[in-house]
Amino acid sequence: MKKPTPLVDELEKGPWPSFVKEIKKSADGPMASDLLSVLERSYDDKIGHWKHGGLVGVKGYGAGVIGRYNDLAGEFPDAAEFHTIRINPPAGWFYTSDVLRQLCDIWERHGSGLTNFHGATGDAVFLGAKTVELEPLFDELLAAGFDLGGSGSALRTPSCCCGKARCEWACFDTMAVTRELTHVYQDEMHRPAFPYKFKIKASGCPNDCVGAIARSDLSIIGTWRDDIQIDKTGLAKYVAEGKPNIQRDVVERCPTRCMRFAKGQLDIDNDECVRCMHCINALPNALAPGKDRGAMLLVGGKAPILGGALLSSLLVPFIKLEPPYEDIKELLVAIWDLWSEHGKNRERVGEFIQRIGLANFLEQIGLDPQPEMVAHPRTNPYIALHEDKP
Amino acid sequence: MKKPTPLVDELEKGPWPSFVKEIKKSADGPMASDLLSVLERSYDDKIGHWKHGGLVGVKGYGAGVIGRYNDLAGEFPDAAEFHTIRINPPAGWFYTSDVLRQLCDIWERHGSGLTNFHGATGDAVFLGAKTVELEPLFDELLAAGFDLGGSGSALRTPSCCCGKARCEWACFDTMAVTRELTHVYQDEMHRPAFPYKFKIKASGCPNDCVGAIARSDLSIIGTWRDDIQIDKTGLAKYVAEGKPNIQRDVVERCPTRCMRFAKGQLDIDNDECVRCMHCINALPNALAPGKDRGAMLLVGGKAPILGGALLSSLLVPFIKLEPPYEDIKELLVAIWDLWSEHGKNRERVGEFIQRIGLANFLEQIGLDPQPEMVAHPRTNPYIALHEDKP
Amino acid sequence: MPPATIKRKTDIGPPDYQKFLPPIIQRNYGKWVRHEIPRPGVLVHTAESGEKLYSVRAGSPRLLSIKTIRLFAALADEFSGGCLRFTSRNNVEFLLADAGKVDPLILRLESEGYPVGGTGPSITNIVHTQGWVHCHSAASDASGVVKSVMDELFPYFGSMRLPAKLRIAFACCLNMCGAVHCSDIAILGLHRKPPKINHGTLFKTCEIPTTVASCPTGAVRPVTVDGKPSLEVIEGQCVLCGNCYTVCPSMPMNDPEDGVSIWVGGKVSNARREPMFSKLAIPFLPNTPPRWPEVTTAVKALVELYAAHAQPFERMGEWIERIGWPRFFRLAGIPFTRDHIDDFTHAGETYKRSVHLRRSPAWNLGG
Amino acid sequence: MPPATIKRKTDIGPPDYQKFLPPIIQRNYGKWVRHEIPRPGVLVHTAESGEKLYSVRAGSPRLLSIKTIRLFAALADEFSGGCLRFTSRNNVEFLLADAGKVDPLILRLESEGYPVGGTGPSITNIVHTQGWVHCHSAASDASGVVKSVMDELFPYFGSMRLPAKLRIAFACCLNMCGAVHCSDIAILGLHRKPPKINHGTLFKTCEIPTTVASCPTGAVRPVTVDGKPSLEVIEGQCVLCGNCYTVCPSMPMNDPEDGVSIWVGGKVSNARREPMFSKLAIPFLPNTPPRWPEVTTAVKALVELYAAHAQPFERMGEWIERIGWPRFFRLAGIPFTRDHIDDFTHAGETYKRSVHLRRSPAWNLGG
Ligand code: SRM
Ligand code: SRM
Ligand code: SRM
Ligand code: SRM
Ligand code: SF4
Ligand code: SF4
Ligand code: SF4
Ligand code: SF4
Ligand code: SF4
Ligand code: SF4
Ligand code: SF4
Ligand code: SF4
Repeated sequence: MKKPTPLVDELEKGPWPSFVKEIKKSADGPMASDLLSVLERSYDDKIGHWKHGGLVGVKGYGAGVIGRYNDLAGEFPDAAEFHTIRINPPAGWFYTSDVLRQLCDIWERHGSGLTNFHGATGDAVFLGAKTVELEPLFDELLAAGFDLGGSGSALRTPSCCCGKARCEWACFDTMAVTRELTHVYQDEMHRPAFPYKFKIKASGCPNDCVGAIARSDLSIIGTWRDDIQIDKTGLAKYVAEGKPNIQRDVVERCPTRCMRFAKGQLDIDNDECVRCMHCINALPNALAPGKDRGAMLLVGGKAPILGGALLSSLLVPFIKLEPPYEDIKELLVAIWDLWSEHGKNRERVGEFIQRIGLANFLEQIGLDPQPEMVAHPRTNPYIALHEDKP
Repeated sequence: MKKPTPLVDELEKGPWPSFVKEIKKSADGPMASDLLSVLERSYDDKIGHWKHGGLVGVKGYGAGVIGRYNDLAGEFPDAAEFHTIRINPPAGWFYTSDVLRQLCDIWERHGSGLTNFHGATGDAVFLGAKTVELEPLFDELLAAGFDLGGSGSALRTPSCCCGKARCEWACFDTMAVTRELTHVYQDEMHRPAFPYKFKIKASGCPNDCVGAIARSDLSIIGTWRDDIQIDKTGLAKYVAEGKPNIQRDVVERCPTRCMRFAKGQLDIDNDECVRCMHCINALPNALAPGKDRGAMLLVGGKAPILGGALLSSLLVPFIKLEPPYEDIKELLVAIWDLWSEHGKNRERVGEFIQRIGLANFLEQIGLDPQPEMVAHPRTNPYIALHEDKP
Repeated sequence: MPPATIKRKTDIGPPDYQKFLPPIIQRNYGKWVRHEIPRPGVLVHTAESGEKLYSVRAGSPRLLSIKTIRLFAALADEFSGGCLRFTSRNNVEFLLADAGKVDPLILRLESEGYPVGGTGPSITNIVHTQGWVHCHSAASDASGVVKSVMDELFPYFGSMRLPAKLRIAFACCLNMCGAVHCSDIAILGLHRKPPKINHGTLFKTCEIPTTVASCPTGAVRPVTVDGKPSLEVIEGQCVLCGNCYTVCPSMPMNDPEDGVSIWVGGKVSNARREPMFSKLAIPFLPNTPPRWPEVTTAVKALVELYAAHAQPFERMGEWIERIGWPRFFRLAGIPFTRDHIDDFTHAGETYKRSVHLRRSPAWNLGG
Repeated sequence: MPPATIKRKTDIGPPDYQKFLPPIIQRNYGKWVRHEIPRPGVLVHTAESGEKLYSVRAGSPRLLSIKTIRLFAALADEFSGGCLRFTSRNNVEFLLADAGKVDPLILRLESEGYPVGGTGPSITNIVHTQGWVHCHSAASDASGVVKSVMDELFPYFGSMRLPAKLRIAFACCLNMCGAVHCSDIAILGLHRKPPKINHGTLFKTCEIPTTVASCPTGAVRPVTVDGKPSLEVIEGQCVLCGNCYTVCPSMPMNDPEDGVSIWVGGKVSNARREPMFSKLAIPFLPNTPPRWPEVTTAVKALVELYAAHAQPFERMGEWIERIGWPRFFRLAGIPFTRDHIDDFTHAGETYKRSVHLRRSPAWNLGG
């Protein structure tokens, strides 16, 4: 290690796993070592020392690499270039030890040895490559069967919950859809041609374990349309145990109060149920989503920049979502075409919809307005004329 | 009657009292008669025949008269000028037969004989005066002890529910406050000097029987801050009658579910109660607002023009509202001063507050921010710097 | 106008209400303890003193001839010691100290054509505006629609069988003088043609900057026509609000194709649910004087639907929120169109931003 | 870069996840019927077939050295047939078919410094971002704050005693890469100085129109400085969002007086209450590396307050909505300031527009 790092060293202490220890583990290489020194400087002067990235990338791609330079290059030359590589992970973030080791070996050869498993979008992130290493690194990744994720004004790496792989509540095959959409739209991911970024996230049920509604432009969230399944044996066990308190914790917390619990029997008025998952969550061994499963599609979720954060809003109240997923692909392409043509620079699709109006958006992508798409109809009387009007 | 009016005559039929009959009652005079003909024309051609008012009024006043001319003046000369006189009514709209007759006699001498009891703002409205009649009419009104209400960019006739005169739930003296504010601010009412209209409405309790929250710039709404009063005898009677169903209709409809009903006893957790009035409404002979009564002040209610309708928003969570009402007067003047100086032309105070921001508004009128003033704190992270900040 | 010669005393303000209160109210002011509604249209308030005040509420068309007012005065003299009042919804209330006079008064009122009712879970008078009777801005007639609707809903005025109060309001243009925006059912006049500009008079009658500023969507732009300043309207941007016309008489909007829209689920009171705005149910119905059958039919159907489905104490909007808007539209048989989707300033706040939905037969892609 | 000579096959996409699934998952894919959480950090999923999958979840700093990843790989070989995954909150999960290996794995993980937990009503890993470790935009460090907070909240990771899940997120600037906007507790880096403009480089490095358009409040205006195009910032209008800096490197914002803010009550899941945004609790706390004591103290206090007051299954935001924001502020002892009142585009929608309020000691005019 080049210099003492007393401030960041403080963060080696304490029970939670330490990122400083992680950096130090890789600090036998010069890049991680310089990174630590840069960080120590930031802890000292309370300021970040990274600069905007320039145009770096791999041949043929406009995305997948985030250029990053340091403003203390003179002092810490091995942190001067510290680019990020976004690697598209297997859907659901499942790995084998072998493939992980393969990735580690590649990264040992070409970079700092530091990673993020995973980035907030869901990529496997290699943190700290020099420009000169990018091409050889990418060649090795391809050879190992990996490709880059998205960055810039492109489709970003779609991600999903573990779904049918590990969860009894998955209402559609999150991993299969995610894989399919990722593969079909490689070009949209690697060669930015959109007005701004576009994210897809898929959660198998309304618990939304990937936060799709809050942070994806297309949010695919599982649901069902028949009755909640009740397993009487499972229920009887809960009743016997007295935990949870079914009346107080389940029935009275149902947002529509559509359940009745009496004499150890649970009656659900499934027509009133808004399929929020609460009762199922609370009584996982007694209740389960219905059997006629599928998903809802919502659009427009995003962080605050520029017009304020948005949750995705409902577009399709139910879709079976079965291979070859033509319906969702058609919809995606219709959205992208419209937004690409009319969206402003750096305007997310959610903001675009708000600007042109949901009704116009629907008309353009060929969906009929449905009352499910709004929390409530308009309250203001400013009803414009339009062509299909008497 | 000059011409047949077959279309409007249809509206003499039917059980609900007929405005056509009313017009005809006064149609022995030429003005009402011509009005009916004009209306028949509108029913025929489905178009109104009134034009904007010009500058008509009484000497020394800029308000109280709405000029109105008809575009069929040639055909119906006695409806050519048909101005409205807005007369400030006694608070709570209480009259004696004598004073009503006095008003009728004056109006018989100077106008069409048609009225609105009352206008939507609350004025007693004389409908249909010629310009030449305005001054003598006004003289007679003054002599009878009546004055004009507001119009234009002025304080409008304040109005209120019958309050303590006839309602056990009145938490402050709506009629006294209304009378006091009306008297003190005669100048603000009669000589428009505001950016736009300003309305005051006072309801004695959260039932808001004058719709203050929806249609006044300053909404005064009664409330209390001790415990809801329970009359055990009254309650026992409801329990005995079994109507209403106390558990279902009262307890389960309480927005905070802060009541428990068991063994004929009703327990209210008054710290959780949001004082919505529902339980009191449902059990009027058993429950009543507490004894420590006062009001909340809210600002900014209005119809849609220009930026969309607004409900008033909370400004003062509790005020005792006792004579001489100096606190509310100081607040009103502070609001008017600020808005008059910085409000745009035709910008209601509710829109003004939204434009400059509630926090700035509070600072300028000298109120501290309180969490009661918002439904929830901000969700967007766009926090500007300002002077009183570290 | 000749200059006034006598200096008159102005700004006297309204007369003191105290002079007009019946003695029983003067004695018991602020001391009422409870009330009952023994029959539709009659309120009995009991004071601490044990005295009882009987209020008899009669429907009024609001547009009153002085002859009718004199009739009310005469009835007041006969039955209520000359004391009466009007309500915030323009009904007339006779204030009686004598229980024995209640029924005779009701008989007289009804025989004169002024029905008694409007209390409790009923439909009371429709708050409304001027319409073709008096306003330049009206896209429909107020009194005519109100009369037609109330004739149709008449049984609900004189009974108390609804789940809760049902408040109807009418406004003849988007200025919403009736403040219809928070009504269980609101009927709102709508212009359906953009303003027609009279370039010949505009420069004399209108302030260009004020008129430009009056447009909520920026559809009004200054132009020069025949060398004179005037305005133009970008029609695709016009939402037909009429505000330019309010400030500029040379931009009239009245048209035989104007009509009305129906809005539902608003409320003002804080009882149970917080106050809420009415929402669009039916975007357009034509003006069909004298009896507007499309409107009366639509309103009646909404009232009946509400009466059939809502639970006790549930206002229209509370009921709809409970069952959800999709089901409301299906039950009401009202097609959901692009007009129902808000597209004004805060439109995005009205989009459905969760998956909390009741299941529906209508669910499939594009369906 | 030398021209690539061999034509490589690109756009191959990610590897097929199926190759990496443990055999027990391959056999039971889509056929799980229930799960249990026998102890913190362990999930047991049972399939229709009766087979049981044991998932052991260990906390991860997310920023991992390849040495640690190799360690995980080795542990996976030893305990879970080489199979593991990462969660949506960056924990690592070992997927075991053999119940007997669960406890030994936990022992090993914890002895290596990777604690097991984060399931059920607990505090799991803090979703976070790059901070001073890697991003030019950071107003605070991500990893340092997260490590300090998790050290403080450590007992909540390994236990399941909270009323419900409590999700914490950190983002180092308003871009909110951590998507903190829907978290029970969100920690958000804030710049506190308007951008400093480098007129010498701006004309070379930035597109003027793009930068002007990037400002949500229109505070960025074109100017000419020394004959060269540049920009100025109207400081009174700047809300310090950093968006101009994102598109224009010549407008840096990093400053030693930057700090963090704390937000509460957001959620993503649709369980019970619809998803909701986090709301501002504490507008500003200073950057105090290496351990940010003000932040850890504030977050811990919020967690404890929630733990003490919320009912079972109630998320932070559901609890606050139940008791009302005024009481939350009083209980938390956080002063309510002008910063808490929204002043952005839809600010008016956040004002209190009803009289539904719980009583409070703080009620009087101006009080
Ligand atoms: C690496 C990552 C954070 C992390 O530590 O995990 C990241 C890092 C950056 N994000 Fe992000 N974002 C990352 C996930 C997100 C997310 C979360 C998500 O995708 O679920 C969001 C919020 C969701 C959303 O997209 O709305 C997010 C919202 C932003 C924004 C604001 C976008 C908006 O519309 O509000 C920006 C600003 C921009 O695009 O100019 C941004 C910009 C950036 C940039 C490129 C900074 C910039 O302006 O150039 C950051 C590069 C940092 C660096 O040096 O490494 N990043 N960014 C995440 C991507 C890793 C991955 O690929 O897996
Ligand atoms: C007479 C009355 C309707 C009625 O039939 O009762 C009325 C009639 C007019 N109103 Fe009104 N308003 C009347 C109560 C209201 C109310 C209700 C209230 O005050 O509680 C409102 C909604 C509440 C509010 O103020 O927001 C109301 C909101 C408007 C507006 C829209 C204001 C806004 O900010 O959205 C306008 C347009 C304007 O001011 O330019 C307007 C304008 C008008 C004008 C002056 C038309 C104009 O643009 O020149 C109308 C004159 C009609 C006529 O020829 O007689 N009137 N107006 C009401 C006054 C009688 C009275 O003094 O008692
Ligand atoms: C006379 C009047 C006040 C006045 O000074 O003129 C009045 C008088 C009473 N109101 Fe009211 N309200 C009057 C207009 C209103 C309005 C305003 C409006 O409709 O424009 C409202 C708000 C309506 C809304 O929310 O949209 C109103 C909402 C209430 C409520 C709350 C109802 C609810 O459940 O939402 C109650 C409580 C109740 O009835 O249970 C109430 C209760 C009462 C009581 C019982 C109060 C009392 O103890 O005296 C009075 C008799 C009610 C009845 O008729 O059933 N009053 N009341 C108004 C009569 C209007 C009419 O002629 O029909
Ligand atoms: C593994 C993971 C999905 C993945 O593919 O990676 C996952 C897995 C499970 N989630 Fe989740 N959730 C996971 C992230 C999330 C997220 C996303 C997030 O936090 O960023 C959410 C939304 C949180 C929010 O609302 O802000 C989430 C909201 C839920 C809920 C709803 C909780 C609620 O009451 O609001 C449940 C139901 C429950 O736990 O009762 C749930 C339930 C579950 C179950 C029980 C589902 C099952 O039957 O397997 C799994 C174990 C839960 C546990 O740990 O207690 N999962 N879960 C994620 C683990 C993250 C971690 O490492 O801690
Ligand atoms: S989102 Fe639903 S299906 Fe997916 S892991 Fe979470 S609980 Fe299971
Ligand atoms: S899923 Fe939600 S809405 Fe449906 S019954 Fe269960 S708790 Fe109620
Ligand atoms: S607002 Fe309250 S006090 Fe006034 S009349 Fe209505 S119920 Fe009575
Ligand atoms: S006034 Fe409303 S909130 Fe208070 S106890 Fe009664 S019903 Fe509940
Ligand atoms: S609503 Fe419009 S048309 Fe009707 S009276 Fe008011 S301003 Fe005139
Ligand atoms: S009617 Fe309204 S929207 Fe249309 S031009 Fe006039 S002001 Fe603008
Ligand atoms: S939140 Fe801001 S500072 Fe942090 S990684 Fe994202 S863009 Fe960079
Ligand atoms: S920091 Fe944000 S608000 Fe300030 S000038 Fe830059 S873009 Fe505008």
